[in-house]
Amino acid sequence: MTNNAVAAVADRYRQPMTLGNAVLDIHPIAMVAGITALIVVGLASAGWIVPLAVSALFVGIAYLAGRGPSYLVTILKLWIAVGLILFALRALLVKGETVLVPLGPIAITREGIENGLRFTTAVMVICGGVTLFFAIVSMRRLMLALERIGVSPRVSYVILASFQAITDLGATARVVLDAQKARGIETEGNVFVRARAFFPVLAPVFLTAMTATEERAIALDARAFNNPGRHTSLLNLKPLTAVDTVLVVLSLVVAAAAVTGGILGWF
Amino acid sequence: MVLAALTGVGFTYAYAEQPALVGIDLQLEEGRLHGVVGLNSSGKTTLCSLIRGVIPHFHHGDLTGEVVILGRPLLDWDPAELSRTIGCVFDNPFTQISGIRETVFEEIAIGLENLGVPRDEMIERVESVVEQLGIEAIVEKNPNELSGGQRQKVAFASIIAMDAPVVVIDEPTSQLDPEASEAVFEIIEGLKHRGKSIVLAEHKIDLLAQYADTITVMNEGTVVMHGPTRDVVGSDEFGAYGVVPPEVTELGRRLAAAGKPLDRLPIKRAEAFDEISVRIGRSTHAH
Amino acid sequence: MPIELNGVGFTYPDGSRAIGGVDLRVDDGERLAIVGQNGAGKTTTVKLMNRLLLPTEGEVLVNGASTAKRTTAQVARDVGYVFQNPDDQLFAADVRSEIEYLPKYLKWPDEKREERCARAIELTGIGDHLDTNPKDLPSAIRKFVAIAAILVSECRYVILDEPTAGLDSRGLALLHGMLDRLGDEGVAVITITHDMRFVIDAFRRVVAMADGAVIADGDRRDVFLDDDILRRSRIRRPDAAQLARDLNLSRRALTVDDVVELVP
Amino acid sequence: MASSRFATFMRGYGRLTIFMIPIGIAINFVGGQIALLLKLPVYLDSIGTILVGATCGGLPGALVGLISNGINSITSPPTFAFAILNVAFGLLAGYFGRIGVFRTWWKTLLSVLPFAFIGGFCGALITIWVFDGLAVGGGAIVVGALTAMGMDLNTANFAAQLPMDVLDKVPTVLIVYAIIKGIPKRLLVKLPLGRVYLGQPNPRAKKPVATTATQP
Repeated sequence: MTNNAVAAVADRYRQPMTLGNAVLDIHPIAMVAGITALIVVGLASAGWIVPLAVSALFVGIAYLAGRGPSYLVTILKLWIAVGLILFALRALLVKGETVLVPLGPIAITREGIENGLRFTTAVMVICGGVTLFFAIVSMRRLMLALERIGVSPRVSYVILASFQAITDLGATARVVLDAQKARGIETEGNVFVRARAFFPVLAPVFLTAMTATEERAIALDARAFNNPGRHTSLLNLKPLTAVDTVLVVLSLVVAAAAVTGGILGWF
Repeated sequence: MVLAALTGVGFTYAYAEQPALVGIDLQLEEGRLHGVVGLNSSGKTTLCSLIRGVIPHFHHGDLTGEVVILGRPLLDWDPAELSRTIGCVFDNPFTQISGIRETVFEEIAIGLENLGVPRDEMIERVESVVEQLGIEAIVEKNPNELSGGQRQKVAFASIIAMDAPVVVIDEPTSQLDPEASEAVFEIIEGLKHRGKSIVLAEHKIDLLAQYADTITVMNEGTVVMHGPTRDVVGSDEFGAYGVVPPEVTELGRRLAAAGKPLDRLPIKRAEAFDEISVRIGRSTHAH
Repeated sequence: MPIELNGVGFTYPDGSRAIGGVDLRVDDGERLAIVGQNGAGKTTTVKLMNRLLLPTEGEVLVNGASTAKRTTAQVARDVGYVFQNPDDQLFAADVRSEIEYLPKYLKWPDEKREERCARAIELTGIGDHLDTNPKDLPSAIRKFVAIAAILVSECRYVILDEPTAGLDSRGLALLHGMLDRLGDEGVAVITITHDMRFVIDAFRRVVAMADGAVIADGDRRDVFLDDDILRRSRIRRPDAAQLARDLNLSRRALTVDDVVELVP
Repeated sequence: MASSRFATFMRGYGRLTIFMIPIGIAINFVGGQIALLLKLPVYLDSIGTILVGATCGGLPGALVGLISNGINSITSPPTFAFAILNVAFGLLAGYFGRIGVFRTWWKTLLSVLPFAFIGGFCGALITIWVFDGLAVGGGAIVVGALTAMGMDLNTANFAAQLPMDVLDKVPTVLIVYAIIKGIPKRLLVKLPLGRVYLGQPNPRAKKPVATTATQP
């Protein structure tokens, strides 16, 4: 790469951060407000149609943000792994008057199905919202926004470093697994043979990671991590724009209306 | 000014049975490249930690004697200020990457962010360091996916960007191949030319002989030799403390032992070349 | 019985090719250094020798049997592999337990266990540290602990990955002594290293690799003689040998002693 | 404000604790991954919480638990309802660490009972309160089967959870015990509860005078 290319990279950091998509560029805090308001709408309803509609809306937002397909896959997996079981258990086990399908000692009842639909869609609207948030807001942007409103850079260090540590330790685990095989420790075979390999694999990974914290602490200290003064940031996160502000206000109104409506039994 | 002045310094790590440093008297000048050599656990790393203030502010233990860094007693320094004044780079390329940034450019900027440097100045400084170290090709890479050698260079860049007047470096090449090691030494020499003071603990004596101004030899926690590189490496005593002399120096010694001494004992490759070609020239003249 | 690589190639699942067409044979008690730049395929080659990897082309035979038919732990009984970073292998709370781990794991009788442990401890010179936590030892000694934990097995081949990294002269002397003892016992040693001084001091046979292929395999003098091989594998001659060349003293000089002979 | 309060809080725990928290979180995840890699039928997803609690104290341990559950809930939001359990594991491990439980193997083994009680009993309570006794996860099928056999839903939750938690916590605490034994002295010295495992207090472990004088 030439120096011009480096200059181009540097220029990018001078500009406010943009991901080239109106939805993705919404300020993370406005995003929290918006998604929370939608979840509240879903939960305030006594039926199952509204939460289901909100869930569908989440999918729509994901498509607008250009993350549709991967979000859809994630959320469908959640529906199958969580939603279906929640629904099936309730449909089967909640006792009711109107028996639809008798199955020996238990029975599928209309009440069970209604209870199941309501509960499942409510849980899934929360799942859908949380998953959507993390699908379209990167941890890095979120922490940056939080630092802006006074959260300590140390807090964001802990959160961001955790993600990296999970990746790093996972990689070390595979190397150590090889190292212990190479030493003659059997890692294939019946469950007892494999269980004996567990500690020799896990201990070097954990001990190395723990002893490395000492060096990490010194290395980051050398980079003024413990400097008590104000920290600045290379990444230029746009402050809340007018659109963001409108979104926050709108969210509050919608949420308040939904709660009132829910209490009054509108929907 | 004097970079570091140690008088009768001893240090024992908490819970250690034996002292790591004993009765050290040492004075290191500013603006030079000081090499520190010695066997494993001879006290090199402890000495570096002391000059950097990691001892006693981070590693606890029993510190005796007097340590003065840049004219001020070590214990009078505020740890945060000391970390701004003395940068440090050490041997493990993996623990020196923060793990919280997504590109090398952002990684190098962390120290400047913590110092509260304004964004425009930060970007300029990172850009200039990238150019100095010749790491243009990796600025957009994820620092967590680099090779050991690349990580080591990024660790250097991060410290250089902070522009500390002193840099303490502990075995920066122990995990690097010869080409990468040579590159790291060239970076260090560049630092010296820009007026930085450098303390460098290292095993690769061939490289130290090429680049260092002074050499300190440590043995069992104490300084056994200290002086200009030529005097120390060329001394007969040098090999006695377990340090392998540069191959060309060994060649010079063996030639002397074989009754064919060179005029001057070489410690660098170029010197050996010159000395021996003079010898060959003379012997061809004689014939 | 030898280790044989016959027309071996290895391609990672992501499609990147690490090595191809490698033929290599290591006999009992032989000593062999594999050299080359990072990424040349050295590590892949030795990992194939003890089945940390299975070849995607060709076959690897250890004692005449294909590694594909056994588990890595079984192959490791014949071919031990000391990783570059000792921390990848060490986990016990003291050095003694670390060395005794394998004999106890394999349920050897006491007598055999004691004998093998005593030998491994003596070979690596770690007798003074048996009750210490390996993590409290300096890295050079940790390295010997990791070597001892492998040597305690009855392997006839030992692979050492960068054994001299971070070693001082005392450690080097210990390493050389250990190599000689292993040679006397007929244990073959294969090393991958960047340290050419070590290669020349301790190995006769040198294999140079570049871009996933073996580009030279033979006596160290022949390998270090050939500028083309050195250029392709990005190896540098040790200073003395390079001097002898630059001064037109000799093209075959390799060690300091060679050069002392040549200087008038 | 929040920034300085967190900094003061962390300083009380020494400079290493903040770096141990991400490692604890990663250990929670990787412990499970290694079990998976070796195809072992255990979860082992609270080793890091208990390890950090036992070596750094209850609050850091609780933070490890909380953040681990937070990260888990990114992909599986319902798990966040159980975060309080992991927080409790961390706090309890901190208390046990302080009183020296992890110094001997038999005391460590006894600690399984309170840990499994929290995991099993309180876990079941959360399932009952938040999910009306019908949550998801490995236990759900067992609960369903037990109820189908005529057992009361709440009883079924307790009956399914408790033994599963005992099975998971026995290896967890033993691993924590063994890892602590393997931690080198020079690291233990710097951990808030390290002295518990080092035995006698060391006269040389005192802080340098100047550091305390210059700290704001």
